[in-house]
Amino acid sequence: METIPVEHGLILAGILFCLGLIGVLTRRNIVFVLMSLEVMLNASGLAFIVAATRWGHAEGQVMFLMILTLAAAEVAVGLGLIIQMFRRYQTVDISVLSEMKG
Amino acid sequence: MLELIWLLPTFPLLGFLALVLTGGTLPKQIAGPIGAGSIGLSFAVAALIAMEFVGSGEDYFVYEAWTWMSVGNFSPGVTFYLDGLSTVMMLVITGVGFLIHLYATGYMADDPSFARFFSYMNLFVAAMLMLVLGDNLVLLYLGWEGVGLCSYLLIGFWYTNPANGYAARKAFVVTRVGDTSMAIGLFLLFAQLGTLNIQDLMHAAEGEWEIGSGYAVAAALLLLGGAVGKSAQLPLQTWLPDAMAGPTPISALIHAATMVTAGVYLIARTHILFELAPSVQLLVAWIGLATLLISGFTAMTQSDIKRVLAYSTVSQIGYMFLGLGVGAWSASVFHLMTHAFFKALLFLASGTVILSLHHEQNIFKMGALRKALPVSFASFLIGSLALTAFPFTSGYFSKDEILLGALAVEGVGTWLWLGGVIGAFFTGIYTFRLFFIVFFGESNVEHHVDREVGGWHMNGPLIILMILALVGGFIHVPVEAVFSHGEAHDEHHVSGLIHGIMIAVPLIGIGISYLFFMSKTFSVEKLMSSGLAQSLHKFWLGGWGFDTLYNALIVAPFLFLARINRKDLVDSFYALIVTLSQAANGMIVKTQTGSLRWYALTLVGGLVIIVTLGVLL
Amino acid sequence: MILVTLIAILFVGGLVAWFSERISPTMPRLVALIAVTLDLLLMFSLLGAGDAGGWVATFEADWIPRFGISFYFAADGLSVLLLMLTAFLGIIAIGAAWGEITERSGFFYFNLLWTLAGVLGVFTALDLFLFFFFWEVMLIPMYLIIAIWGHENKHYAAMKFFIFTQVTGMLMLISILVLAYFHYVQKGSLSFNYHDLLNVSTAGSMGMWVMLGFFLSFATKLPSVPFHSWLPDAHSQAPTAGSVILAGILLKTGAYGLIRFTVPLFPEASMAFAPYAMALAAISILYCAKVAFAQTDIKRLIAYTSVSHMGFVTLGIYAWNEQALQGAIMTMLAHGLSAAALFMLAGGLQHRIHTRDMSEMGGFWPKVPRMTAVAIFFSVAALGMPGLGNFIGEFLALIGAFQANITMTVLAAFGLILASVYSLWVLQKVFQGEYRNADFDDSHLTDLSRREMIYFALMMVGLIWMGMYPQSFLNMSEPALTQLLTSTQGVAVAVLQGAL
Amino acid sequence: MTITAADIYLLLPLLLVTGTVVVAMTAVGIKRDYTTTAIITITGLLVAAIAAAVLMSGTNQQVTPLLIIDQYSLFFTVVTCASAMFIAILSYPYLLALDDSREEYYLLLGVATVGAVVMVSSNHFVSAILGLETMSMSLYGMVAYTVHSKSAAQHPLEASVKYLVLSAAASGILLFGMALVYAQTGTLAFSSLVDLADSSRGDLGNDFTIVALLMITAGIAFKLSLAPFHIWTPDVYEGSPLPATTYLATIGKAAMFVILLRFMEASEALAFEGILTILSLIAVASILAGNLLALMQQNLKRLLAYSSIAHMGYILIAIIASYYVDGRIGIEAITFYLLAYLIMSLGTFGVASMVSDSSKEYDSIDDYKGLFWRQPVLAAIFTAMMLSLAGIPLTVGFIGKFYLFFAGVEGALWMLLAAMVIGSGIGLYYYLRVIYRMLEPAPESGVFNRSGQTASAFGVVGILFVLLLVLGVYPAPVIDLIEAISAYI
Repeated sequence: METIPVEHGLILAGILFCLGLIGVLTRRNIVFVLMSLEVMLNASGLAFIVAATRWGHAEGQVMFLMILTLAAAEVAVGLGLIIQMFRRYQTVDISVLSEMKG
Repeated sequence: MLELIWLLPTFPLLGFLALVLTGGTLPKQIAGPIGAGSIGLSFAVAALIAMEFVGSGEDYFVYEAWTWMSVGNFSPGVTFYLDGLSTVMMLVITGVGFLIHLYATGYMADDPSFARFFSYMNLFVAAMLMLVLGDNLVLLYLGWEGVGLCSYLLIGFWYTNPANGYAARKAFVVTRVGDTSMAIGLFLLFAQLGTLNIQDLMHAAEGEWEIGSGYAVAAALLLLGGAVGKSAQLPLQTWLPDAMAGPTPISALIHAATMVTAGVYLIARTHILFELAPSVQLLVAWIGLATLLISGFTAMTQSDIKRVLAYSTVSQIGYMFLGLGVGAWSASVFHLMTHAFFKALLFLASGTVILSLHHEQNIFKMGALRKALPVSFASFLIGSLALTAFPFTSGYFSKDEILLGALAVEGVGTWLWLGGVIGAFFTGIYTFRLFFIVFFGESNVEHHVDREVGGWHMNGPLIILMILALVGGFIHVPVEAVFSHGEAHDEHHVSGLIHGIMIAVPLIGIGISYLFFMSKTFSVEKLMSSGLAQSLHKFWLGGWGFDTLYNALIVAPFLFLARINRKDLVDSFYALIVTLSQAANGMIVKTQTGSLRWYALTLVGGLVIIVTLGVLL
Repeated sequence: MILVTLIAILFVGGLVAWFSERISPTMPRLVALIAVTLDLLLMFSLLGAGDAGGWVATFEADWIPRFGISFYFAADGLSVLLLMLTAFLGIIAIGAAWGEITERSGFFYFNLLWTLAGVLGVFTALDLFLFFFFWEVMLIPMYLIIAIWGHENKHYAAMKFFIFTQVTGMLMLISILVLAYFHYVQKGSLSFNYHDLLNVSTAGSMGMWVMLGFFLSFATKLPSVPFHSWLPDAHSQAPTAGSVILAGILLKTGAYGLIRFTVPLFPEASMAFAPYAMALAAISILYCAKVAFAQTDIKRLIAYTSVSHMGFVTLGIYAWNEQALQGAIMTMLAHGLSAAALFMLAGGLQHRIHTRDMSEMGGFWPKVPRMTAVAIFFSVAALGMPGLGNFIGEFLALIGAFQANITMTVLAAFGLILASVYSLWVLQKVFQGEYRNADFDDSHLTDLSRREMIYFALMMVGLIWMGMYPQSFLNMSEPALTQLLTSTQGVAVAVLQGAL
Repeated sequence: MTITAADIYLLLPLLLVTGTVVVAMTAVGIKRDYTTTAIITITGLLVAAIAAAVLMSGTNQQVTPLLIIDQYSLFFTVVTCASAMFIAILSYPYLLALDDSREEYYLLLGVATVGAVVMVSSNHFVSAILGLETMSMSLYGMVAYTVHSKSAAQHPLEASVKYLVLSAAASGILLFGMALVYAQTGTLAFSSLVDLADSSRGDLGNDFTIVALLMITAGIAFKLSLAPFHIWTPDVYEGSPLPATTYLATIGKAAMFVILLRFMEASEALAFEGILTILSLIAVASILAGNLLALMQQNLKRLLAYSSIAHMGYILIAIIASYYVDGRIGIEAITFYLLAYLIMSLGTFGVASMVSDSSKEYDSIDDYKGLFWRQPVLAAIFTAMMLSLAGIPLTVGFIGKFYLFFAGVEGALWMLLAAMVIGSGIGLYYYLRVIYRMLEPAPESGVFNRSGQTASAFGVVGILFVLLLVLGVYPAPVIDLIEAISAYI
């Protein structure tokens, strides 16, 4: 049967990835920033799966699972920090975190 | 005996060391004898050596103390070379030198830095002897610079007055200009002929260069540069009148009798080289002529007794150069000697005058001093006669020979001779102008003269010099061997008319100055009334504006450059680098805004940039 | 071995001096004096004919075999002369610091000795890596001397000194590496050994660039216009002892580098470059003499005159014939003494009246007759009075240079005139004229002490010796120079024939 | 595939570090005691280091597809564990005063080291990411460690959030790049990307490869804080507690560089014109940006952050050179310089943390005014470290710079060398500024907190100082060792 060309999958992943990036750039709310990071990571996960299907390997999926755990861990640490941040500044706007410069 | 020649510079040197190492603290009773005695000793030695040498009939005698330095084929030694010329020079230096030292012990008696004075004087004599005895140009250069240094130290002897310091520096720097040209000459000679030993050099030059060859001309010109510097000839004559700032014995010793004649000695020493470059030799003559005329005019306008004598010195050395230029070598050397006698006499006498009048130097504040200052009067009379070449005084014979030598030159000879004669005419005028104004007429003395300073050690030298100035003309100068093949001409017939003119002209000069300054038949005021005369007078008084010229052309620009670049331009370039990097820092630090979103943006931006670049490349 | 000992003595002596401060604050200077004197005495054992190449002492041991780097020390007459100058001026410098340095004297003498050790290393290292190693090592303590014991503007001066020498030093390092790589390419093995590298062919444009790397570094240290501007600041800010070391010795390392490395290693490039180098020399002589004349800070003035005098050294080196080179070396030695003495005088004045501004001075002669006499002597020496060392050096340099390049020599000769201008100007400003009780407190304006007189007397004797019987020095450097000249003869001839 | 006993034996160092963490964790579980935890961690790291050193005799073996245990990786295992141990020792007094639970810090440090060990012995994307993220995760924690403390002087929160977000984004980019490479090559192990035309499926084109490689480069460049991805460095350095900064600046960088080196060598990425150019540009940019940023910086930690940017740029030159030269000189240069950089950074931060503690950090240059006269030994060490960073002889930094120059010369990379010279020239200025501060007369007030100056801390900086000098004066043995191990890359 007709398979989807690998390029398409990668392009899709690429678009997702860019969405994530844009999210990181544009969002002030740190929660959304974290979510955008998730998007980015999962986009690369998708890319791995697409690549894996190209070669008919399993490594890609392995990698994807790893990325999931990785993302989870990141969010865990991130949320911890967000709580601290909210405690201290009563806000989740990242622009308050700009005391160090120069 | 002859190999004791090394003693000559040694005695003064020891004297110098003795006086310096004691920190100039020696009392006069000791410093005086040391200072004058050391010169006396070397005069004694010089006399003995001279007798033996002349007696021996040898052409020359060489004594090598040690090899100074030996680098490849360049190995000048500390070697003394004795021949007729250096014999004359060493006798003049030690003899006249001794008299002047003796005189100075009296003249400087009241000066607090008595010992310092004599240490310089001794060092000077030592250096001067090195100059005339050195057998190679490097050793000669050593003496050459040494006398320059002492001249500097002595002109600036009374250092508290900045003017003296200025005069001293001027003297040193101006002569240094000449010295440098001479040094370059040395380099050229060595590069071309591979030695700096004077005799070898002359032979090599004769052997390798034909007459008028470019190298000969260049070398001769460069040496001439040194000579005009030291001997205060055009265009470097400006320093000598200012040099009168030093104590009068200095003017007598350094700036009349010895150092200033070093240029004459140099040219006479290297006369073969100059004969190989006839054009340069003729230039020497013209320089001498121009100098003697210009300074003659200037001398007529001066009012400072020592400046008058200074300009007359310049003009007399002009005669010597004229003589050298026309190849009357021995005549020049002869005049060098006689001039040493009578000019030393004049200076010392003026010293007495000045001291007696409590350091008054303006001749218009003198007058009618012949009674008050008999010794000075006598000295001045004899000295002035000799200076104006009054028949059968020493100056007469020497100047006569020079003028005859000039006349003997084909072509321009007559003109040179005529110039010389005119010079003699002015010599008569300015010399006796000085004489009459100082010793006759009514007295303009401000603080009255109690007694003439003197004592045997001041008057003794004066008397001896008077005798020499009178009969010095009969001394025979043993330099035939030196100039044997170089002598321009043998004594050929000269018409009596010529002789008559040469005798008459100075007398006319004297007569004119008598009418102006003695009998007041003519009045200077009337002469001065015309604007032209005044401007001329100003022009001559200022030494023909050479100082002004040099200030405008050289000194001022140098000072200007120095001033504008005190901060050192080059450094500002490095300062610029610093400023730039600080500016760059200031700009780039702005990127560290501290805002997370901006940081993220740079991250993404960077990615985009490198990816696009990478794909495009 | 002796060479290593010489250096080791200073390194160890430095440490001892540092810790001896705990015993008593006057201890360090004693230790330093002993160490340097010991070195000087040991050096007399180096006075000898030496082997065919003129090498009197060598020591070699592996260091970093991976790169063919070894501890290779050797000294020929040239080195020995400079070693002795170093030790001698080291003693003089200690003398200069004797009464002046009271704060943290232990650390001061530590730095002083380590600087000297570095210099000894520079003069004896024949492995280029080792040479560079010492070249840099001598800078740090010098930096510290200026930065800690300097005057009002010390930070700026020390920084400038360090950065100038460091940056150009890095360029030299790169050049050294390229040279070693040449050896690798041509001979199949890496080596930093001087004698090996002499056999490397460095003709061609690459050779020119590499040579420039060396030249730049040495010209900065020398210093030569336009890389000189660190010197006036360093000198005016450094303590007297620092200035003595700087002017007397450190500048000479640059000249030594040119003689020992730049020209022999890159004969073709150097011969091609010689006219420009000589032009730079002439410019240095004239330009810095002019700038010196304009200075009011006496130490700055002397600093600029140093640049001017070192110009004669460059001139002599690039003329590259026996007279010129001997002249360059004599100038190095003589200038070492005269400049050191002048800086000691300036330092002494500053120590007494706490100013370096000449416009505040004047008429000191009657107050300090001995100092005046000394000042006259050394100024006169500096302006090249025959009979003193400087004259021999400059005259030989010029007479040699004249055979190589007439124009530049004539230009340089004008430096003799300017030298007299500024030297006499200093005498006038400081000692002559009317003494006016100026803005500064002159209660400490006392004449030279006996101790000071001894140092100056030593230097005077040295200069007169060099001036009246230079043969004893010329003979020492002679074999080394013949060696160098023969090694580059082929090229020189080729150049004369216009082949290059 | 199975794991044999031999493999276990080879993995001993890694297992030891992991074991240390587990033991420490249990110990904390049983009874909270700061000192015990510290001692356990330190000894564990020491043992691991020794074990790795012992193993370092000619072993070169792929253990599972993920890890390569050869002398090179073992060498860096030793270095990593030793450095981690030093940091642990230095951290002890620093955290002593912390008004919060302190034991977990050592767990984080241990885990981070596990990650680092994995990184240095990885030649496979999975292990690379695994190690990298393990380290990063723990580092987030370490950076933010003092966040609860009322007295913490820094901005640990801001620092950690910035680090977390940006680092995660970078990891994303890195991962995506890896995915693309995987799509191209079909294997997750580091493997050549050159001449894929003949591979079974045909390749997706050069540009595809280049984009992939550049994304990986970008990701790694961020972790190494190379321009233009350097911008986070100063803030994170300044905000974190000193021990965390130290870890970040030393092990964090070194381990990452090993991965970069192995990847570049295996993938032959430099064969692509574009990559080569980009890397050169990055190197130059980092050198200039780093040094210029540091020029006027008054805060010591920020200054060191900037200087680290420059130093990473220097090392990058060697990577580029390794493409041009036929020998291994480039790799040797990188290895030696990394070692040198670890020594001097550890020393510098070590001294800094010895005069600081969690409540007050002396991170302004002015705080060091007169240190030389107050505490000569400490100041002498600090000076030596600064000079070494500036690359002055007698110090290891000089030999390192010599190595880099040599690699550059052999590769004839004149432009890059010029940049390095200029950079070092600027660098001198700010290093000397720090030294000069210490030389100035000591002010009356402001005596340092000496709680950090324990004997053990002095021991650590002392050892580093000795290493600095010994490797600076007689580096031959280490050079030979490095020459030997570099053969394994």
